[in-house]
Amino acid sequence: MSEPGEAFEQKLARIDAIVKELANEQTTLDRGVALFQEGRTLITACEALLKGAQEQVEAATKSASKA
Amino acid sequence: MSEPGEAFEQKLARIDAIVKELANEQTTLDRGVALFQEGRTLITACEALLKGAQEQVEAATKSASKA
Amino acid sequence: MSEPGEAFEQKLARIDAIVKELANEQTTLDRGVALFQEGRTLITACEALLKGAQEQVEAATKSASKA
Amino acid sequence: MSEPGEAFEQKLARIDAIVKELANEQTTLDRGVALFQEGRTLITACEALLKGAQEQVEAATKSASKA
Amino acid sequence: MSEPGEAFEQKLARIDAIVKELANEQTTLDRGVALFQEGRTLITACEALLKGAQEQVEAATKSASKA
Amino acid sequence: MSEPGEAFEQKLARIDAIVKELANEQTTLDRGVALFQEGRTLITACEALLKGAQEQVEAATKSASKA
Amino acid sequence: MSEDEKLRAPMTVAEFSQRMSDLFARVPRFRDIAVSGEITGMRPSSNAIYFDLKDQGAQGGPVLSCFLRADRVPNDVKLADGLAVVARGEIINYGPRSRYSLTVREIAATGLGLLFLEFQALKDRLQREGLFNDDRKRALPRFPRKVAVVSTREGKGVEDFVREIEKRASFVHLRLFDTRVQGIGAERDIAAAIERADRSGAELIVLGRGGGSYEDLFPFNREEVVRAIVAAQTPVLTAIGHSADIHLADLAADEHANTPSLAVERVLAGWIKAAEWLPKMSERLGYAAQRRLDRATHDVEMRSRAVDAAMVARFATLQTKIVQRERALAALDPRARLAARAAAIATKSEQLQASAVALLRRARTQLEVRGERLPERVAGLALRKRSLLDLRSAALRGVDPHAPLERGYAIVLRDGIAVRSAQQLQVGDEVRARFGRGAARARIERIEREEGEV
Repeated sequence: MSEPGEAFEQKLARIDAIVKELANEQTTLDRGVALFQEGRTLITACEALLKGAQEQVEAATKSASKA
Repeated sequence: MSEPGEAFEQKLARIDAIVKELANEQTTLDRGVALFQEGRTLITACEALLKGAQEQVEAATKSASKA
Repeated sequence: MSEPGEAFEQKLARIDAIVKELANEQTTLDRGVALFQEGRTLITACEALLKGAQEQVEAATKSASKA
Repeated sequence: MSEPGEAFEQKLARIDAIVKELANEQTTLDRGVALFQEGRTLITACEALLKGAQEQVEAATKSASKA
Repeated sequence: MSEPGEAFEQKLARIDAIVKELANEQTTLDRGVALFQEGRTLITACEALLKGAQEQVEAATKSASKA
Repeated sequence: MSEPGEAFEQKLARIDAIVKELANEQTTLDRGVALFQEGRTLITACEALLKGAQEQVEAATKSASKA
Repeated sequence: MSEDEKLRAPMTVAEFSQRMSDLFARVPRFRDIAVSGEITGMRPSSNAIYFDLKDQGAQGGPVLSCFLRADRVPNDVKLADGLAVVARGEIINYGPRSRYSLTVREIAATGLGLLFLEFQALKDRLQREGLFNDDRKRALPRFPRKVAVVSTREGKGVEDFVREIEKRASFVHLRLFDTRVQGIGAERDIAAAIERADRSGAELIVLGRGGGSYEDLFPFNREEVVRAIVAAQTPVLTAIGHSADIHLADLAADEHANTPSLAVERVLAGWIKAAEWLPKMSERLGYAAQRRLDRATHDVEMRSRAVDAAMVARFATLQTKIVQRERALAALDPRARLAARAAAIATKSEQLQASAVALLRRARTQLEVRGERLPERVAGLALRKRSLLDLRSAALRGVDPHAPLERGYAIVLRDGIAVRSAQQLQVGDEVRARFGRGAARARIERIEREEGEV
């Protein structure tokens, strides 16, 4: 599992690796499920990061246009 | 007989061995019945594992879409 | 004479022995009739075993499909 | 982040540096968001400084025309 | 800053220097505002000097026409 | 002994010089005011002489002859 | 037509002129005639001298045109206007102008002419000495306050002069230095008066008298007067007589006026000019002061505007700088990148989901394959066992001891034991007969022996 402070880009790379491993015929069901769960967690984390960033930017833009 | 904690793929391999032994001319009726029963049990177990995996995937998907 | 717990295949082997003895000219009628009787009994027992195995398979199949 | 007492021109220079860094492909998204926020804050600050200066000038002009 | 006793022409020259410095791109906002304030003060002082001169001229003209 | 006629002529020359200097772009405001005052005084004195106010002429003559 | 009638008839100007020439030529007196008079209007030319003769002292009287060839000019007499002469010659009519003139053969100075020649000689001498030179002349004071008048108290001209000055410029102080101005030795008195005036502290000496005859005015041609004028430290203005005649005193003076009233104008010229000049200067002074003030006002206004404009321009520049940066920053708004990232995440999410689905499907397929294969195999096993059993069932049937009964044989059993010989039986024995199908009970009635049987 990725750390909370881990950069977005690293998370994306991990997701790519997960998708690749999931697509592999050799991957066991257990492993697959675990990978999927990790992938979902990462995506959720990325989305949260992205949302937070977007909110920050919007806040900056709004406060600027108000001033 | 397979262990309950045994992985999906190991169970499949055991089924494959059972199928092979069932096909063997030497296999006695009693043995055959026992093998079949074991096979059925394994399949059931595998289905349970698969179902569990499916549920885990679904759960992960749902929690992700909620987040 | 075969035991009741005797396996299907052992019964088949006994039948084979009976048929062999019955085919012998020296075998008296009384003996022949007795052997024949035993053979008949064995055949019936085997039928029962076979039927029992089939029922076990069906039962296993049913319980699996139920599960 | 820029200090409140920092001169207008230093702020402009900082904005230039921010724009340059933002334009760099290597800049991560996290860094980019932070830079953008800083940039917006600086622009707001610059506008406030300019407005303040304009008001000072207007005050000086009024007092001069009264005199 | 100009002295109060400074002559009209010196003040004008100082104002010219101020205008020149104000037009210079290198002049900072703070400096610009300070220059403007100095300029306005000088102009006020010049106007006072001019008024004084006008009154002196008028006085000299009147006393001459009486004589 | 300064001759009275010469004194008048010097006054006229001074008036001429004053008007010239006053018309000069280089003359400062202070100097201009002083020149005007001097000029007015001189013109007034000269005109008084020409009007022939007897006492004045006598006085001027006497003071001139004394000087 | 008679001669008389001819004369009365009109003639051309040329005819008339010719007749006049003839007339002059016919009168012998006109061929050699002497005329006395004073030279006036002398006009020397390259080869002759033209002049007029008039009676001495006469103003506006008749004049006689004279013509003197250059080679006839006498060496001992310096001809000049004013010289009294006797001219001898011939009167002729000068055709082109139809005017008579005297063609002079001889000319000599006479009477007053001799006095004049004396005057000429003195003038020449003093001139050579440089007394009349312009470089010697001083400028008259422009604004004389003390004026010494050298003249005779009785003179009418002096009275006019003094009255006029006092009337027009009371601030000009006049002092009269009384002197005889005519008669024997008058020149010495005049010179002495000039000396006194010069010592009086006056700024200007006015030397003059009213009109008189040539002889009356002659003291002003005397050397004593000339030298007194030259010696004076004070500038001298002369005003002698009322005519345009020039005296040596005039030549020696710094300036001379032809009449006393002109002398008044000359003395007051500076003052008059000043009186005109002062109001103009007053106006110019005021104008210059106003212009200076206007310029100062303009200078201040201009700078006031310049300061404001410079500040406004500076603000505009800075505003532009902010706007530029705001635009640059907006162009780099990370939201675009965020949106791209969101899209990338969405894609990855789909890929992940698809991968999971594929994984589950793969597992399902693997399981299903096995689920199908297992009953198949077990069925196969059962079938195999069935066929083994069937084979044995058939084999058993093949060796069934009851099979001959089917062909019509029967087994006779007594007490359950198959009867293999009749000898084993007795009549009356109860037996069982088994057939192919079914059985029957019977009683032995007879025992039969087979032939050959023991």
